[in-house]
Amino acid sequence: MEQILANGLYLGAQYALIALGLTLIFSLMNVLNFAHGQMYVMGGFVTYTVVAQFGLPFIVGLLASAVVLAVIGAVCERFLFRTVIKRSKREESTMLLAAGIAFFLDAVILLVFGEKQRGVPKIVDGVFNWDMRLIMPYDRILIGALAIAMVVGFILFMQYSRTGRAMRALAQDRMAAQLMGVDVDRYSMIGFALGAMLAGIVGGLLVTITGINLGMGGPTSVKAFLMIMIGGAGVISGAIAGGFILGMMESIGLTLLAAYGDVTYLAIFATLLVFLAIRPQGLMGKPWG
Amino acid sequence: ENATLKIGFVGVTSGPAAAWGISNQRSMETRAAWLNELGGVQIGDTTYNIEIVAFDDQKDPKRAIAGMEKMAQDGIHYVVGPNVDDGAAAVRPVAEQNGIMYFPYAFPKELYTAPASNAILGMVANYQSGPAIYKHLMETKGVKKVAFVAANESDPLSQRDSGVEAAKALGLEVVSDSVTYQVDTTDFTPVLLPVIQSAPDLLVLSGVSPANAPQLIRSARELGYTGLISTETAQDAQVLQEGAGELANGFISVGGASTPELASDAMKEFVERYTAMFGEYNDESNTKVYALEYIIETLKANPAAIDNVEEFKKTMDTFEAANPFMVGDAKLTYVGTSSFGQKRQVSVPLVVNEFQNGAFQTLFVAKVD
Amino acid sequence: MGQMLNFDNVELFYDHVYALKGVSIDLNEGETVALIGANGAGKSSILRAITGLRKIKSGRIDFMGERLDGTAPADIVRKGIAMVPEGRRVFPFMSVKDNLLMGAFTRSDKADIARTLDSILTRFPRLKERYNQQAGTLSGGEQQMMVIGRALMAKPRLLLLDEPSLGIAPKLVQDIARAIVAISRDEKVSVLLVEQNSRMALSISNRAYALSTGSVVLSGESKALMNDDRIKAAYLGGEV
Amino acid sequence: MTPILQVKGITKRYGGLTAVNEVSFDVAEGEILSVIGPNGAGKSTLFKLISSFVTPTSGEVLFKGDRISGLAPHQVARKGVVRTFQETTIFRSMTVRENVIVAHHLRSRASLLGFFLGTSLARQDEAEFGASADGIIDFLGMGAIRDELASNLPQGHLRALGMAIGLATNPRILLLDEPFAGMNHDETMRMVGLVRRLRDERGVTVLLVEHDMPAVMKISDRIVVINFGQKIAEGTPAEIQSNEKVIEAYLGSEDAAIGM
Amino acid sequence: MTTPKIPNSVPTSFGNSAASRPGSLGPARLAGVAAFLALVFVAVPLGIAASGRWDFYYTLTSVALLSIASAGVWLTFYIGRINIGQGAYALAGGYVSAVLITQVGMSFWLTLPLAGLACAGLAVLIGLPILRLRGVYFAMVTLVLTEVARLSALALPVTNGAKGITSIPLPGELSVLGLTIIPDFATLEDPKLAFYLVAVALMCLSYLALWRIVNSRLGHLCRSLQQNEELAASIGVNTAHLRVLAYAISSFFGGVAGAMFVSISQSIYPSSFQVADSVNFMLNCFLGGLGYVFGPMLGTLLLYFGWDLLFTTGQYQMLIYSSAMIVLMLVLPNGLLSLFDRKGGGK
Ligand SMILES: Nc1ncnc2c1ncn2[C@@H]1O[C@H](COP(=O)(O)OP(=O)(O)OP(=O)(O)O)[C@@H](O)[C@H]1O
Ligand SMILES: Nc1ncnc2c1ncn2[C@@H]1O[C@H](COP(=O)(O)OP(=O)(O)OP(=O)(O)O)[C@@H](O)[C@H]1O
Ligand SMILES: [Mg+2]
Ligand SMILES: [Mg+2]
Repeated sequence: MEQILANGLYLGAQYALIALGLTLIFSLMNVLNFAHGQMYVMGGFVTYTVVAQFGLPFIVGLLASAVVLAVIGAVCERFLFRTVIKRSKREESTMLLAAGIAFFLDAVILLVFGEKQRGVPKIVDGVFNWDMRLIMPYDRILIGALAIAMVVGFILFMQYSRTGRAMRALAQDRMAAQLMGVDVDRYSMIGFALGAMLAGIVGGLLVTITGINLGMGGPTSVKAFLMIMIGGAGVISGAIAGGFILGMMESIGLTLLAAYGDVTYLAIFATLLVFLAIRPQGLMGKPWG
Repeated sequence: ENATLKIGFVGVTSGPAAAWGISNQRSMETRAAWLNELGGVQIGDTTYNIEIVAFDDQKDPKRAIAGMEKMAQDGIHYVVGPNVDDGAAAVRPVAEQNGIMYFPYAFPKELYTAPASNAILGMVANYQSGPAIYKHLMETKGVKKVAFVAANESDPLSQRDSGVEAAKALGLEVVSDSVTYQVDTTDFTPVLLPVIQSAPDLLVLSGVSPANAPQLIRSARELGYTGLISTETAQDAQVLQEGAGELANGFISVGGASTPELASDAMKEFVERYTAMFGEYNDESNTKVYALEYIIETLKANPAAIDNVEEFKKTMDTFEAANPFMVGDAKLTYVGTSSFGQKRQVSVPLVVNEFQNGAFQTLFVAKVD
Repeated sequence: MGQMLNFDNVELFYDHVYALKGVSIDLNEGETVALIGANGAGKSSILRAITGLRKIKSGRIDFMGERLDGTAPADIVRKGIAMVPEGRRVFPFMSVKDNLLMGAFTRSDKADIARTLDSILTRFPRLKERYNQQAGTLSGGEQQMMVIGRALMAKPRLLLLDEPSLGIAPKLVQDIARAIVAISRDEKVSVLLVEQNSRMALSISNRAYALSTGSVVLSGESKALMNDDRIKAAYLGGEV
Repeated sequence: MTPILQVKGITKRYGGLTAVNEVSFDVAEGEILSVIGPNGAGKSTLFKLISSFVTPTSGEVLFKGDRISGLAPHQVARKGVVRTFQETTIFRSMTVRENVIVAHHLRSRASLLGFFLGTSLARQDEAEFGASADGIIDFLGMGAIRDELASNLPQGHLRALGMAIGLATNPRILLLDEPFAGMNHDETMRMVGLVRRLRDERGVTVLLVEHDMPAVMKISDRIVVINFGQKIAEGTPAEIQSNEKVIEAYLGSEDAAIGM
Repeated sequence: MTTPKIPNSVPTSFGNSAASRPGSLGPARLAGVAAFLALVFVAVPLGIAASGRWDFYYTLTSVALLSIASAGVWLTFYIGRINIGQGAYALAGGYVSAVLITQVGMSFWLTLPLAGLACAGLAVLIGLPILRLRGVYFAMVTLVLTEVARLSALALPVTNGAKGITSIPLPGELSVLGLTIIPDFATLEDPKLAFYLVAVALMCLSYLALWRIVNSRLGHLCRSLQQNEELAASIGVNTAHLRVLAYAISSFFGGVAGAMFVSISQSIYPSSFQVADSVNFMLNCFLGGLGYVFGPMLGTLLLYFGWDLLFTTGQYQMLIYSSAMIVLMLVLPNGLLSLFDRKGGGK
């Protein structure tokens, strides 16, 4: 039992961080960022390069991931999404663009970082073992704690900083935010960069545990979509809740349903469909039109 | 000027599964460049330069068919690939209609058993390596109970099923065989917990991808598992080292078809040339270099096969040539009679490795018939 | 009393809709000017043109002797123009406090902001009571108070109000009208007021313009307009 | 004569808020009845209840004696109770004529499959709809903008189009939510005339919500006044204008507005 | 009596050719249709025979089949829903056909419509709850649906799990009253041409159906739904019913395309249609243009051929392909066919 909860919490923390970036971008620009998973992979590879290739400390790698992804996010917003949003008749056109960017990043990652699985050495060794009731390696505890710290940091930033407030205002009412003197273009760009950065940071954090490879992008995006559907798209608390709920469901499902074979994810999906049929806007979301 | 002999490759070289096809394509290109540098290959009275025509099927069976059509269009009769079960099955009609021999890296027996006759398995299948490994471990390590985990995808699942079958046939007790995971799992602890609790002596990671292997090993060890861990697929030593470090020590896997003890000078040169061309070597290419070699050598043995695969098939039964990549007097021959009832498999040595401190050491070498 | 805003022969389009057909209005320092007219007459469009939310096609807009059109909305706020938009547009998932602080987005002096915040909370005690409540759950009247407060947080020299009485019960309309008068008097803010409730608008403004389908049809002292028969017929709904 | 529409003690609560509270009134066939009241009083909600876009918390609406509360909106529309929207709701990327033609849906005799196959009945239907749409468009004086894209229309025409859509469904009762908003005095008076003709020539019963008092007073046979969800008065225009409660809650006394 | 004329400023049909009336077959349109039919049924086979590029048969067959599935996706766009789940129905259709052929021994030609119908039925069941969702929610749910289909194919006994169904026989003879309409494919020298002809015939039928839907009352109602569901309800449209109907038709197309593919590859695996396919179906629609019936056909042609043409660029294939897609999006965010708008629309 303790083990299930701990696993769920650890998974939930990293999921929440992934979902946060996605939901931030969605709330600011109404863009469903298909390339989110690829950005995560990119972050992993940057940290890998800095840590394993250049031999620099892990924290430097993490910072590098953050910076590189923030720049990529900013560029995507400034030169791609902004133009397409202005020119297209239907909002959904951004989906094609996002998918194109996902393919593009996949290609770039393949060319730059290669097709192989990469990993960096463990940052801390040892395993926490409480009487066989709860087993958790220390590096996972550390990463989980870091992820939770970042989620908290992000919430505080959005809640109390000027920039955070501006972005929340932007998400709630673009026009009113403009009237408050918020430069909407600039803050959209910052928001997009921030969202991409979060994806990159998760990639950098997890490369120490799961390693990274080209194939992780797509499935990560799908999982992130799941989370924001559970919690409600475009709502920060929803993303966090969605992340932790999915983490718990996975942890519980894998333990309880192990005997039945391959059904955990089917069960999760089925639950989700039923849940959305009852509550189309997710846990905390607003109905979307 | 030499004539050109085109050899095809249809497989996945982009997207998530790029690793599988890329090692294929690169080992073919390395070998072709090398042969051309030596003045080409003489088949019959003609000397040919080898040209590799590669098609990226994006791991999509529908695209794989298009790739095979493209090969047919180019007048190509010998194709390496595809890399996965569904692609290999999907191209079968095209290959048969257009007279193409193809060398899939996929295990379904129907591909190689009559009435199918155009596919040649390019490596050792898990249902061949599995029993060999289990038997070895039963004899040397006293293994009695075995557990299987596999990713929830076609290839690994069918490999698990045949592994379970083989283990039962050997009289092993299978204590867990229903646990699966999504390939994108980031934490294997919940996945492995019930498996470890079933207390096996041997944990088999069926069809595990290089990406998942280190994590699975790590999780199992961190959960306190002390038994043996093995897989029937090839792995990358560096990936294991980066991903699991010393926790991966003792991990048993099927190696590329060449270990230091077996590798000839030609294999060493191949590795050098590959590294020079593409920056980084991939151990799997030890196996994947063979397909091209088999094609060329068989054509040399029967030049009439150059545009007639029926001739090729005839030659296969009796074909034998020197194996340049192995020391000693190893031979290139076609095998597979016991698995498929006909010779539809290249003979590469089955090398079983054990991971120790960042490198593979040969545990034993066997042959498939 | 110097001229503050000059809106000169402005034309404005929405795709194919010709919304402003050469409108000229002006406003002096300290003055309250009302814009009245039917729905779709172009009143909001004038405000959108001033705040830069919508580009004008031709004509020019000057504020304090500087050209305004072509400036980005954020910079226009910095110049001292704040707007209460049509339909209030609160940030529904933010607290009253954060909504008000958003109003001071262009200002950086923390102490000064705190002073302004204090004075606004003193002026609208209801907001103090609801300080940490989500703005979306406020009643319409409270929301209207809040967005006026939010606009004042920018310490504007010119306050643009778009239909502050919309959705407000008649009693609250009076409160708001009183607040507008008090603000323009106490804070030395000029006010450009767009109103459907022409009676209220005319009673609290110095001058007024009446618009119809994108053109100014009448203008003058509010008191005089109040007794103008045409205005009575078209906007005051005759004798009720 | 039984009333064509009966609203019986209808109540709608949203969470803690009672938007409409125990409202009852009858509407006679061929009557023009206005509902007035301050913003947020519950008028639009009342219309939504009658057209069954929302289900009442309690109470019911009867149309020709049959209960229609609880039916799906399209079923109520099918019976002849049709609502236009307060917001200018139209199909934005269709032309005026397409808007009106599509709104003839209820009158189709051919099935969707029939339309797909283009049976003669379907073609007959289409032809009729076209003709009828042209009739409605001319009736409302929109002939000149027949082929204009709806999203390009000015405010006033949007209202008219909304009404045309309502008319196309061949309603027995038409619910108009603020049909005169966005119109100048002249336009309003023309529209008033139209609504009258609608009743006189087509026998349609009209319920309307409107803030334009001169128009309301001119057009209505009867007026119902709502405040904070409750009915506070009901009567002829003359009665309502002199009702103290109404003046206090809605119309306002003149010097109160000016007295500052 | 005049049939209603829908003015050409509303892009509902290919090219918006000024004189045409979408509801009926005017001479200009008739000529266009004839030219198109001649192109796909005569010119293409002749061209291929002349050039010897036999591989184009499969490429074009794929384009035809994928464009059928895309047409379904387009129809869900038409009711205002973003559908990234067509892969699920293609897979389901493929399995229905494969199972019926291999386990029941049914003729392929019978399984083809059955696969479509089964998918339509499935779509009704799934659509009833999920069609209440809108916007990105619906999009994300359908994306998940593709994954559900794959996992189900792995888990269900009838699909033979991970091993897939292989060695499916080629389509047999189709005869009506003893008259052979389509010969047994196994007896053909090379079934490529036969598959091509069947696929384009299906494509033509599908697009004819789609075009009829869009230009009949059903299409008008779908558009009304797309633009304003509340208003549609108030004019008496049974919106829930219509949504499910459109979704079922859409899935029917998906199922038919999937079944047809199975007969070509003679095998099916849980991974035969995956998320990537679903995304591609959606992209085909976007790329061609959501406002045009023939958009998905053009989009499929371009995306599919684009990839094939870039096959010589080796390791840069993906990079060039995705860059081209991004550039296209920047230049023509409303789809390729919006080019015609500027020329023909004349506003
Ligand atoms: N975003 C827009 N797109 C197209 N037309 C618009 C848009 N906004 C306003 N219009 C049109 O421009 C004209 C003037 O609109 P404006 O909002 O300025 O009127 P208004 O006088 O403020 O009316 P109201 O009293 O309804 O607020 C109207 O015909 C309106 O329909
Ligand atoms: N879906 C809803 N959920 C919660 N509250 C609602 C909902 N719809 C309406 N209300 C509330 O019910 C009350 C009545 O609203 P309604 O729209 O009926 O007013 P109205 O009389 O039409 O006003 P107006 O003159 O402004 O159109 C308002 O307080 C409104 O906020
Ligand atoms: Mg306005
Ligand atoms: Mg209302």
